[in-house]
Parts: sequence; C-alpha cells; structure tokens
Amino acid sequence: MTLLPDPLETSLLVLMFWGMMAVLGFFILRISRTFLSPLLFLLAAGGVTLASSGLSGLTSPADLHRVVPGGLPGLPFHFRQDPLSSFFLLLLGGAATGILIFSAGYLRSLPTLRIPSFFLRTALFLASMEGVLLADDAYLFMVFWETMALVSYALVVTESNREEVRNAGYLYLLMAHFGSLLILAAFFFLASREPPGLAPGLSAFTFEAMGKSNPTGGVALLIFVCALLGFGAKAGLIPLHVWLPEAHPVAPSPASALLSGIMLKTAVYGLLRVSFGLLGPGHLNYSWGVPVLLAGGFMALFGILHALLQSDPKKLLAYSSIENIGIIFLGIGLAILYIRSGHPVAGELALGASLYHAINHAFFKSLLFLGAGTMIHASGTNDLNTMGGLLRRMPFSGVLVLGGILCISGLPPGNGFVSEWLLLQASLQAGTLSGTLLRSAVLLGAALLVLASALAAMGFVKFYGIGYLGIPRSEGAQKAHEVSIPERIGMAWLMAGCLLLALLPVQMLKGIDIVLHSLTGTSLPTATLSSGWLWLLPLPPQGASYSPALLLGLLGLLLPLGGFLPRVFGRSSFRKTPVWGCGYEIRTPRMQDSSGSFGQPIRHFFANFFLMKRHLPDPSEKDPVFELTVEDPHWAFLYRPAFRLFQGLAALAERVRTGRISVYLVYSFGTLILLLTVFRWM
Amino acid sequence: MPPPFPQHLLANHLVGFLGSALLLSSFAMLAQRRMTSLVRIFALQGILLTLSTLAVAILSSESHLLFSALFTLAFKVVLLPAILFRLLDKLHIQGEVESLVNVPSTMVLGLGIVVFSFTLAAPISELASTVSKGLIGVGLASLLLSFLMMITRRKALTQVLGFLGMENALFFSAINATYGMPMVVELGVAFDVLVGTFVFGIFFFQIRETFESLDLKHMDTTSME
Amino acid sequence: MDVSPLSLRSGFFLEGAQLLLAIIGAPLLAGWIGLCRALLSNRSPAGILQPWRDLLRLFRKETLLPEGTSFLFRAVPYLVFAALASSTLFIPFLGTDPPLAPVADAVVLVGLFSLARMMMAFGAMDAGTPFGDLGGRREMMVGFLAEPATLMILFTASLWSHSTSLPAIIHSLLDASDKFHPSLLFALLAFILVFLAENGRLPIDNPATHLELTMIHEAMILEYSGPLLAMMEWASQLKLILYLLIGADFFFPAGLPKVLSAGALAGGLLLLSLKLLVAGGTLAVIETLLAKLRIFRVPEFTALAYLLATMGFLIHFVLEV
Amino acid sequence: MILLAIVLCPLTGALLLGAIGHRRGAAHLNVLISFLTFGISLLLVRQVFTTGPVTGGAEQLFSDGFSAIFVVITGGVGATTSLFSLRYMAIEKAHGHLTPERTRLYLALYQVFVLTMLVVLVSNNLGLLWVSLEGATLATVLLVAWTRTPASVKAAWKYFILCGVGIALALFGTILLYFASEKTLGPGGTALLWTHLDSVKSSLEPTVIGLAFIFFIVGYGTKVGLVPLHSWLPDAHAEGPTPISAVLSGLLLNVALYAILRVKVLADASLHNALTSHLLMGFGLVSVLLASLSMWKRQDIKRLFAYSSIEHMGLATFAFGLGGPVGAFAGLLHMTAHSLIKSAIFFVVGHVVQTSGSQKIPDIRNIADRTPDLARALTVGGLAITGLPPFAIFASEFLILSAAVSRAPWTLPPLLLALLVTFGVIFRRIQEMTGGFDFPVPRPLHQPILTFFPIWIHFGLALFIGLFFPETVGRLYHQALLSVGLTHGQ
Repeated sequence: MTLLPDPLETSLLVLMFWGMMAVLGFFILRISRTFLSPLLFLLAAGGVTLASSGLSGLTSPADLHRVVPGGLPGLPFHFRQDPLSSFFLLLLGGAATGILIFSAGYLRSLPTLRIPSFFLRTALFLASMEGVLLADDAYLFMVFWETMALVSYALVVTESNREEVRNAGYLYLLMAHFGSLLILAAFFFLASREPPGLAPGLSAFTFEAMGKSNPTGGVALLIFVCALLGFGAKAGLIPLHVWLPEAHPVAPSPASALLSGIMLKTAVYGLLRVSFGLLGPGHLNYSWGVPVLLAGGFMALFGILHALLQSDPKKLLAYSSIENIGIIFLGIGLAILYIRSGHPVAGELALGASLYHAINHAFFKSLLFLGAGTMIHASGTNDLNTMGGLLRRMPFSGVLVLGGILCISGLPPGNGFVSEWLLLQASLQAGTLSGTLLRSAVLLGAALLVLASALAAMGFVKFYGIGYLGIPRSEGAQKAHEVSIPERIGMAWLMAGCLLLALLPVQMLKGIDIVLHSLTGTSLPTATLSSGWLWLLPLPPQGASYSPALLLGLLGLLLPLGGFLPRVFGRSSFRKTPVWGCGYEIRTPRMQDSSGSFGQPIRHFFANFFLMKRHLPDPSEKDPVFELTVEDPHWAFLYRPAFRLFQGLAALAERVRTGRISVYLVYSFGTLILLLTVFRWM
Repeated sequence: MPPPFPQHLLANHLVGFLGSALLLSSFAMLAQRRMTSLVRIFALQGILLTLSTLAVAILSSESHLLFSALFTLAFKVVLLPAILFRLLDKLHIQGEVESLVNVPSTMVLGLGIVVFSFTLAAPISELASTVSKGLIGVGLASLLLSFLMMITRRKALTQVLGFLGMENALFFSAINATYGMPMVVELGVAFDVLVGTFVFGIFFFQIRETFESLDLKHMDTTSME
Repeated sequence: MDVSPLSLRSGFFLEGAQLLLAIIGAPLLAGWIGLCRALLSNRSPAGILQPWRDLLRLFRKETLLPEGTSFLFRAVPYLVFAALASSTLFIPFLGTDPPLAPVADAVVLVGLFSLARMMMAFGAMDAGTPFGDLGGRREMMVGFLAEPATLMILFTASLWSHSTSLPAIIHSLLDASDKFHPSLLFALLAFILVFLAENGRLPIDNPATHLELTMIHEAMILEYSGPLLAMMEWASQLKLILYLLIGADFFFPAGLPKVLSAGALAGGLLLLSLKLLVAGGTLAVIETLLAKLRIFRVPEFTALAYLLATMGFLIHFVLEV
Repeated sequence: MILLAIVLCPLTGALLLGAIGHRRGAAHLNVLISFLTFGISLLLVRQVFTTGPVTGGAEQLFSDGFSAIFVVITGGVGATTSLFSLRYMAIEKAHGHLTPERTRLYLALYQVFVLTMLVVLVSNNLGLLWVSLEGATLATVLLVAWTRTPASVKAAWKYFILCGVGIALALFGTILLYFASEKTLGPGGTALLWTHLDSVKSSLEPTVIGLAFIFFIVGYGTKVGLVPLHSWLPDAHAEGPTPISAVLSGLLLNVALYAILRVKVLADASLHNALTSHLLMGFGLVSVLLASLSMWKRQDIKRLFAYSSIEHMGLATFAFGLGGPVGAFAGLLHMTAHSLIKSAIFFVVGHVVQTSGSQKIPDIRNIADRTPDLARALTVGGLAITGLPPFAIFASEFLILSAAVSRAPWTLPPLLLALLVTFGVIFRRIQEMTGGFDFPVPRPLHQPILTFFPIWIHFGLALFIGLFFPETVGRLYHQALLSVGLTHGQ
C-alpha cells in the first residue's frame, strides 16, 4: 500500500480541483479581483500535477480504471487512464500551465473583461477537457464533450456585446453540436446490440464493451465516417472548418490558446480513441487511410493559404491551426494505410509523428496565440497593419514569439520540424506499398505536406515581419512596452516545452511508443528507442537519422565563427544612421508592406482557393477606393446553399400552417381516413 | 353473460329503420342551408335517438337504457335546441349557412363516406351480439358525416351543430353496439356535453363581442404571425 | 551513433576540410561565374578573386545601422551564415561519408536553407523600408515553391536507398550509376530550375542590378553595410556552391571517393573542381541567354520545378520499380 | 383511500377557490392545496412501490407504478407552477390586467385542471379516463380564453373545436373497445375497467381493437399534439396565460400520451403485430421533423417553445413506438425530463414577456443586461431543452437514439437532423433575445428568490437526473414499465 495516489487518482483529483476552483474562484473574484493571480497559479499548479500524472502514465504502461457512482442506471461513470489518455493529459497539463501563468498577468490588462465569469469558464473548460480524456463510457464522454463545447462557446462570447462575436459563437456551437450528434451516432453503432436481460442494459456503452463489439465491414465504415466527421467538425476538418477561424480569434487570447492549442487535440484524441481504441485497428480498412490522408493534405494546404491572407494575427493563427490539424490527420491516414496493408513499422511511425505533432502544436500554437494577445494589447487593435516594430519595444516576448515562429514553420532545430520530419520519413516508405494508386496517394500527401510547410514559413514571416519588425504603423504600436513578468514566465514555459520537444525527440518517442503499443499492439523499432537521446533513428538500420541537439550545437559553434571574422579582417565598429532606402528621402510607416500586399502573390497564384470580390474604382469616382474581399469558398458553395435548402424546407413546413380551422379539421379527418383505410385493406 | 338474442324481426326492422333515419338526418344537416332548419333537424335527430334508445331498451330489457332515453329526450330534444334557438335569436343569426365547399360536392363526399364506413364496419358487425348488427356502420357514417359538416361550414354555430351531431352519432353507436356504456361513463359523458354546451354559449358571446360576427374566417389565424 | 567507417581523427580532418574548402571556395566560384559572364558578354573580366577582394573590403568598413532596427537586424547575417556553413558539414563532397552527416539528412538540409531564407527575410523587413519588405516578400514567394521542389528532388534521389540520409543516397546512386533513370532526368530539370530560383540568378533575379521592379536578393540586403553585408554576400555565395555540390552529388556522383586515402581524395577534389567549373560556366551561359522574367511569372517558374520534381517522384514508382 | 384523497384534494380546492378565489390570499391557498396534492401524490407513489397497485372508489380508481409516476410529475409540476403563478399573477395584477372575478375563475379552473388530469391518471375506467380528459380540455379552453383578447379567443376556439373533435373520435374508440371487451367480460360495469381488461387483453377481438386503437391515437393524439393533429397546440400555448402554457405543455400532453400508452398495451396484446409500434413511430417521427422545421419562422417566443413541445412529445411517442426495455424507459424518462424542463422554460418565458412587455421575439432584446438572472435561466433552459448534457433530456435522447439505432437504424439520420435544427433555431433565438441592442428597462423584476425558486428547482432536478439518475428511481421506472407491459418490443 502506497501513500501516493496512482496517475488516474491524481488526474481525478485535478479534475475535482479544477471543478471546485471554478466555482470557488468565481465567488472569490466577485468579491475582489485581487485574488486573480493566486487563483490562476493554483489552476496552473493543477496543470503541472496533471502533466506529471500524464508523464508517469507514459513511463509505465499502466491502464487504470475507476468507476464512480452516478450517471444513468446501469451505467455509472467510468474513468480510465491508459497511455493514450496519459499522452493527451500531458499535453493538456503542460500547455495549460503556461497559458494560465500568462493569464495571471494578461487578464489584469483587460479592464472590461468580466473576470469572475471568465475565470469560471476557463477552469470549467480545463476540467471538461480533462474529463473528455478520462471518460471511459459513451455517456460520460458525451457529457464532458458537450460541456467542453458549451464552456468554450461561453469563452468565445466573453465579449458578447459585439454582433460578430455572437455570430461566431453561434456558428461554433452549431457546428460543435453537429459534430456531437455524429459522434453519438458512432457510439450508437458501436453499441448497437440490443442488450440482453431486462434491465436497460446500458453497460454496452462502456468503452470496454464497445471495444469488444465486432461490427461488420459496412457498419465499421459507418462508425469510422461518423467519428471522422464528428471529431472533424471539432478539429476543423474541411469543409466543417468554417467556424474555427471565426470563433478562435474573438475569444480573449488565453482562451484562444486553450481552444486552438488544446481543445482541437481532444478531437484528435477522440478520433484515435474511436478508430484505434474502440473500433480497433483490426476493423479498419487500409483504403480508408487514403481519403483521410488526402483530406489532411488538402486541409494543410487550404489552411495555410488562407492564413497567409489574414491581417488579424489571431485569425492567421486559427487558419494555421487548420493546417496543423491537417498534418495530424495526414499522419493518421498514413498510419491506417500502412498498418492495415501490412507495414506496421511505417504505420507506427506515422501515427507517432501525428501524436508528436499534436503535442508540438499544443505548445507552439499556445505560445503564438499568447504572443498575438500581447501584440493586440500593445497596438490596441487586432489588425497587423497597425503593428510593427514591436520587437524593439518588447524584446523578451518578441524573442519567445520568434522561437515559436521558427518551431511552427517546421524549421530545424525546432520541434515542429521533428514531427514533420518523422511524417516525411514515414511517407517515404511508400515504396514498400503495393499498387501505384496507393503509392501516388502517399506521395501526393508528402508533396502537399512539404508545400504547406513552405507556405507556413512564408505566412509566419508575414506574421512576424509585419507585427514585430519594421517601424510602428500606429501610435499604439509606437508606445508598446514589454509585457508583465507572469506573461513572460507563461510564454517562457511554453517555449521551454517546445525546446524539450525539439531536443529530446527520443525521450518523447519512448512515451509515444507506449501509446502506440497500447493502441495497435506493435511498437516502434527497438533500435529507434535505444539509440540514445542524441540520435533519432526512425527506421533503422538503413534509414535516415537526425540529431537536433548536435545540429543546434554546430550552429552554436559556427555563430561565433561568423562573429569572429570581422575582428580578423578589420574593424567592427557600429554607427547609427538613418535608413538609406535606395536614397528615397521620405520614409513613412505606410510605405512598408501591409499584410494584404504581403499575401498578394499567394492570392494571385492560388486564386482558385479563394472567392474574391474586387472593386476597381472608376476614374470618375469621387472617392476612389480599391476594395478587395476574400472569402472562404465553402460559404458560397456549401453553407449558403445548405441554408437555403433548410429555408426552403422550413417554408414548405410553413404551408402546413394555414391558420384555417377547416383545413386543420381536414388534417384530422384525412389522417383518420388514411389510417382506417390502411388498417382495413392492408 | 350476453343477453338472449331477441329473434324479433319487427324490432330489428324498427331499429334498422331508426338507424337509417338518423343517417338520413345527418345527410340532411350536411345539405341544409338555413340555420333554423339545421337546429330543427338536430332536434329531430334527438327524437330519433330517443326512439332508437327506447327500442333497444325494450328489446334488450336493459333498464338503464330507459334512463338514457329519458335523458336524451330531455337534453337533446328539449334543452339543447332551446338553448340553440335562444342563441340564434339573441345573436341575430339568420339566413343562409355559408359553405366552403358547395352542397352537391359535399353530398358526393358524404356518399363516399357512407360506403367507406359500411365496408369498414362490415367485419365488426359480424361480431355484434346485439339486436342491431350493422348499425355500427351507421354510427360511424353519421360520425364522419358530422365531421365533414364541421369541415365544410363556415359559421361557428354550424361547427357546434356538427360537433353535437358527432356526439349523437357516438351515442347511437354506443347504444347499438353495446347497449350503452357503463352508467358512470354515460353520466360523465353527459356531464361533459352539458359543460361543453355551456362553454359554447360563453364562447359565442365572447366571439360576438370581439369580432361582431360568428363567421369563422375571423377565427383563422394566418394573420397572427 | 557510429555509422562512419572513418576514424575520429581523419573524420574531423574531412569535416574541417569540407567546411574550409566550401567557405573559401564559395567566393572563388562566384568569381569564376562572373568571369565567364563577362567573357560571354564581351566585357573585360574582373578576375576570379574579385569577390574575395570585395569581401575583404567590406570587412574593413564601418557598419552603419539604420535607425529603428532591432537587434535581430544585427544577428541575421551571422545566423544566415551559420545555417549555411553548418550545411557544408553534412553534404558529402570530399568523401562519401563525412562523420557528421548523420546529424542531418536531406530534409534537414532543406530546412537549414529555409531557416537561412527566413532569417534573411526578417533582416530585410526589420529596416522598415519598402524595399526591404519587397525583397522579403519576393524571397518568400520564390521559396514557397522552390523549397518543396528541392525536397521533392531530394526525395526522388532517395528512392533507391529508401532513406533520406545523404551518404546512403549517394552510395545507392554510385552503385546504380550505370543505369538510366528517367525519374532522375526529371529531377535534374527541376533541379536546374530550382537552382536558378533559389540562388537569385536570371531569369528570376539579376544579382547585378538594383532595379526596383525586379530585384529580390539585393532588395533584402539594401540596408546592410560593412561586415554585415560581407556576411550576407558570403552566405549567398555559400548557398550557391552548396546547391552545386548537392547537384554534383546527386546527378554526377561519379568519382566521389568512398575511402579516405590521400590519392582518392586528391582525385576526387580535382574531379569536383572540374564539375564546379563546368557547372559555373554552364550557369553563365544560361544567364547570358535568358532574359529576366516578370515577377508574377516567378511562381509559375518555381511551380514548374515543383511539378517536374513531383512527376519524377511518381515516375519512379511507375517505371522503375 | 389514498386515491380518493388525491382526487378530493384538488376537488375541494376547486370548490373552495370557486367560492373565495377573489379574496386576498386565495393565491396562497392555491399554492397550499397544490403542494398538499403533491404531498399526497408522494404518499401514493410510496404505497404503490412498496405494496403494489392500489385500487379504490368501487374499483373505479386504480394506480399502478406507471400511473403513479405520472401522478407525482403532475403533482410536482402542478405545485411549482402554482408557486410560479403566484408571482406571475401578482405582476399581472400590478400591471392592471386582473379583476378579482377573473382571479377567482383562474384559481378555480387551475384546480379543476389539476383534478381532471389526476383523475385521468388514477381512473381505472377507460370511460372515466375519457370523461376527465374531456374535462381537462374544457377547463383549459376557458383558461386559454382567459385573457379575453381576440387572439386568445381565437386560440381557445380552435383548441376547443380541434380537441373536441379529437376527443369525440377517442370516445368512438372507447365504444369499440367496450364492444370488444364486453364479449369476454360481459356487459355491465367491468368491461372498461383497466384491471379487468388487462387480464383478458390477449383474447380481445383484434379487428375491433385495431380500429379502436386508430380512433384512440387520432383522438388522444390530437391532445398529445402529434403532427398533423397538432394545429391547436401552438396557438393555445401562446395565447393562454403563461402558467397555463407551462402545465399544458408539461402535464396535459403527458397525460394524453399516457392514455394512448394504456390503450397500446391492450392493443399490442390483442393484435400480436407491430401496428401500434409503427403508428407511434410514424406519428413521432413526423412530429419531430415538422416541429423542428416549423420553429425557424416563429416570431413568438411561446409559440417557439410550443413547437418544441410538439417535437419532444413526438420523440417520446417515437420512443414508445420503438419499445423494448431501452425505448420504453427512454420514453418515460423523456416525458419526465420534458415536463420538468419545459414547464420551467415557460416560467422563465413568462417573466421575460412580463419584463419585456411583448412576446414577439424581435421585440425582446438584451435580456442579459436588463435581467441577467433571467438571461441565465433562459440560456440554461434553452440548452436543457435542446438536449445538451448534462441535463435530463440529453440522457433520454441518448437512450432514445440508441434504441433507434438498434431497432430502426434508418430513423437515425432524420432524428439527428431534426435535433440539430431544433438546437440551431432555439439557441439562435435565445442568443438574439439575450443579447442585442439597448432596450429600455420598463419593468424590473422584483422578489428574485421567489421568482427563481421554481425555475432552479426544475433545472436542478433535470441536471441531477442527467448526471446522477438514482439507481432506485431507475428501478422504479423499469418496474413500472414492466408491470404495465410496455417493455415488449415490436
């Protein structure tokens, strides 16, 4: 008997702690806002505990269960922490900690924010996300899942006095509900055997029982499609993504970070849980991997292209989330394809890369959203075109954001590179597949991935170059100053997470391997896991290798070499001068690139991905303004027609309502006659 | 125990005749254009109902049916028509009953309904152990004819008459199919009809007060939203 | 990890030699190309050492820092240089197995180039001038298709070895050099296009002009001066030679020594110099013959490279397996 | 005894309030009587579940577990609604909409209404059941027309005619049933008694019973509000005083469905086929679909929720049509949950309308700033009624859908679509009403504790059911369904 609680107990304690803190904090903060920081630090302590619980769940392959009274008759609350849950708990706890610490400084700078309810929502949001990861029966899962959707909706509409905020929130909740219904359908099909016995046999809804269900091929496909679309609606799967770039940006930045950095991953978790955990790899078909793979690739490309055109930094980040989720989906598709066509090693690698990318994205996207928050706070607007020159004024946070930029752009030696690299390595095993079509699909996926990744670099050059570099474009940006200490600590925490993930890939892969083993029963090659922390060898023995730590070391060695040269060859004195600018005398901030002009080449080249409306002013116009609106084509080609269809149906339903009693009597009469006829003559 | 089946041909004929008369009166109501005549036909229907109940009561020697007959006489022949006439008088309702569907088409529809009801009721009538097989069909037909009348007429009062006609048809069915319902039920039904009429009365004044007409087109609610 | 058959000492000798040769040779190659171009266009050449002279001159100058720039502006040249210089350690060109090659494979290499590009764009944008922004934007515009194209080319070459490790690729290409590979032909074509685009050569960019409408690279380094400018220039020369070295490795690997003996090394070096001189000459010819493209056509140019590379990749599976 | 008590309590109340309803304190008396009724209903349920079904009143009254559950719901919601109407009527009075006479009418009729519903539930005699359901119609017709506005008179008239016709058809069904049962049970009083019918149900003549069931479902179905017999429902809900909307929606519809279910048990045993199940499923599905589509154009907040009632009764009907242990359990749970939540929503809506001075949705704006508590309650109610967890309706919809998947998978897509549409429309409207432009603050809300007590009691219970549905209650529900014979599948 040990005094220390096991990981699941720890996690459940954190769940209760967050839930209780939500209510407690709400009432405390209603009395006084001064307790905000300590309360947030307490939440962050919960985050650290959770991360450690997740970590311990990843170091030893434990599979822990608890049944808690409640729920429906015959279906009490089931909790479980297996390696997959542990992995995502680590992600949740780790990223949330940084965000919460940041909030302690950031929220103080928002005078109009209703602090108590924001705190309540944040804490509940964290608790519900954790609940999703721990739930072990369909009912409890849905309770947490929908609570998460609701609370996140509440976070989105925190500044609900604005029309567009409410619309964004509405769209979000509607899509979330759409997804939830599909997820429900997936669960139902998994548990569709009529339970034996007289008691409402709800025990079929435990994940354990679902995991043992043995659906036929068609039903399995149905379950998979429902799960893919259902969780895809939450993850921003195209074409169910339209809410994401609307909803994520309008929330206060820490909330955006939670939404984009963490909540999207719960959808990934759900998809993996249903497809690999409940359905089981044995019921998947390799051919399902192809559409998932290509959808992921397309998402990555589509997301980043739209990101490139945004001038709201948070909207840019939101679209980039679509890109990153696309990469994760690409990996999942690849994994299904490989594993089910008899290439487990490449499949494990792809799945591992997906998981790796999920946790990477959690850290750097949170960091960047927090950075975007500081940018918006500094300039006073959410338009990149009012920013500029922030790096000089906010050097500490600016450097952290730069680090985040390098990571998200998938550049070595960042952490984003590690996962994309692993994914590419897996893709390049296409040669082992049989069938040109499969190979081509995988390679097309790889081609889309590298294209998206290169575009991401361009997008983030825009983000950083316009936001942090150059000269200030507005008075607000001119007067910007460095952020508070907790904000810096929070961002530094996330950066530290990125660094660890970047430099210790083998350690992380060891943890991921435990997840993979629990999901599919096979492991990564032993040589990969035993090659020491320095060397990443995904496909030994002949495969490629990578050593982020050595690379960083070499770069570090060569940097002073560069700095040394001027001293060898001559002088190294500096003098401040006005800019030269090719000799132009006038230099105003407006002469710099705007965010629109930076994206122009992309808009031009990928015109088919956008729906553009141009207004070219006539020379005779009094106030000639060139206007250009860019829209997501899904609105015009999917959502508006769907809405019109609904309206048409509603209008049809309206015709039933004539308002005339005689007609209503005819309905009754007709129904009666019809039923009698049917009964008598059929 | 079911009562002994009376093999009295005349009685059977009598009950059958009363049933057809009731059906005919329902048709008459469907065809009638004048308000006062409608009420008169309704009263006549009450008389037919009383006679029919009496006949069944005597044939089946069910004593409580006598009570029912008495009640029907008092209520449906005397009281209700009196109330209705009073209403007609008070509310100054006269003249033609406007119909939504013209009378000939209504009649054709009615004919169809009768055929339909009879075919529908045929297998049931086989099972009847009462004196009056086959009369379930008549009851059903009268019920649906009254229903049809409610659909096709525009004035509130005609709808009420249709409603009361349905009530008559139901009563007729109950008597002929099963020698009447249990006493408790019959009393309850009667009470409900009474209260219902009372409510109708209240309504008429309210409607009149609010809309200055009893035309149902004012009662249609399409304009409300 | 100990995949290298070389001893530690000779291994470090090889790496040191690669680094030195590349960074010293880069300006010389630039000088050679300049010489060829001058000859081809009937100008009197400045000599092969001219880039070196320029660099030394710049190093002796004072650095002028534009007002309003951040510390990133000063750090960028060193970062760019370090990223490219470190690449010299991973590309096998003196021997097939440099000991540090396992640190980075082909993908990392492209990542390093991309890092350098991004840093350069940041440096350009930090000055806050229209030209800097223009240069940064155009550089990224060239890059967003050229970089994936480069990767696809590397992937095509990696298909024989099933590995993106550079030594493994080269070994497999050396072993199979007697066969004709149509996919490699596509890759070579793509590579030439990418090479022109990535290194700011005609028809994408003209390194010799400061014409506002067309310039890319020059626009980015417009605000740099003195040693910082020297580092930037040097880095871009380094990039050029790195690309040529990769090209030589993949498309003309013959003669690359597999074992590290003095004779083999000398022979390999000689052959390599020859390859580079020919390549430089060819480049000069191409540049002399081609006119500058409109800037809007640039993505089409790089897209062509990307498509060619992807096709090579796919063709491998259709025709060659 | 207890059955007589539960009938006599509201009866006394009705007579008493009919006499002194215009005096001061009568409204409090109403609350007292309602809670007394609730107390008795609790005693009843205890007795039923400890010692088995209760019979009384010369065999005319009867209660088994199934009806006892509805009795408790009726008693409970009746009691909280009386509490709500206390505040509601006080405000109406303050606005000058009330005369003492009308107060008396209202209070007396309220008790009559509760009485008739209880009689429906505890009557052993299917004829008596019909009588009291008709009585409930009459009582509510007067209550709907109670405000005397043209619209309310119209609505009441429509309600009266349509339900009158419906109920007449149900009487024909009763006659047919009697006709059939008389053959086995003999003439006289016993042939309509549930206790007797139940024992001979399998030997009833199927042709007659089938016809009877059709008349029952069209007749009582009108009262349940099944599409296409529902036309009276939105108007009656919208135009009556809000407490009446609450009990109409929360209780009367339940009671009517209860009547159908009783008959369904008989019909199933006699018919030996899936006729009743198919009819219930068909009506349920059509109701759900049409109701969800009809919500989009609603401009009146009470009509909106009236359509939601149609939808939910449709769902419950559908669930019972599915049958099986899960389906029937889900249906019963759904009715319980819907009673609790919908009545609470009408409580909220009542106050929203009072504080906004209009029941047109476009006129109701910015509740969040005017009366934040109301906005909160409305939002919670909207989420609860659209089936978001962890409220009870989610639990029941979860079970209904799961039963649907295992028994009639093809119904899943339309059901899901309807649920999505319902959610989308209701949530949109609530969002519009709670947010929006600046709105004058004509009528603040006083006495918040008394106002919100019944509301939060209902939502709290719904939440509790959704999260911690007590094992014992689950057993009771199941036992009730089992004893009445509703758990058999198609």
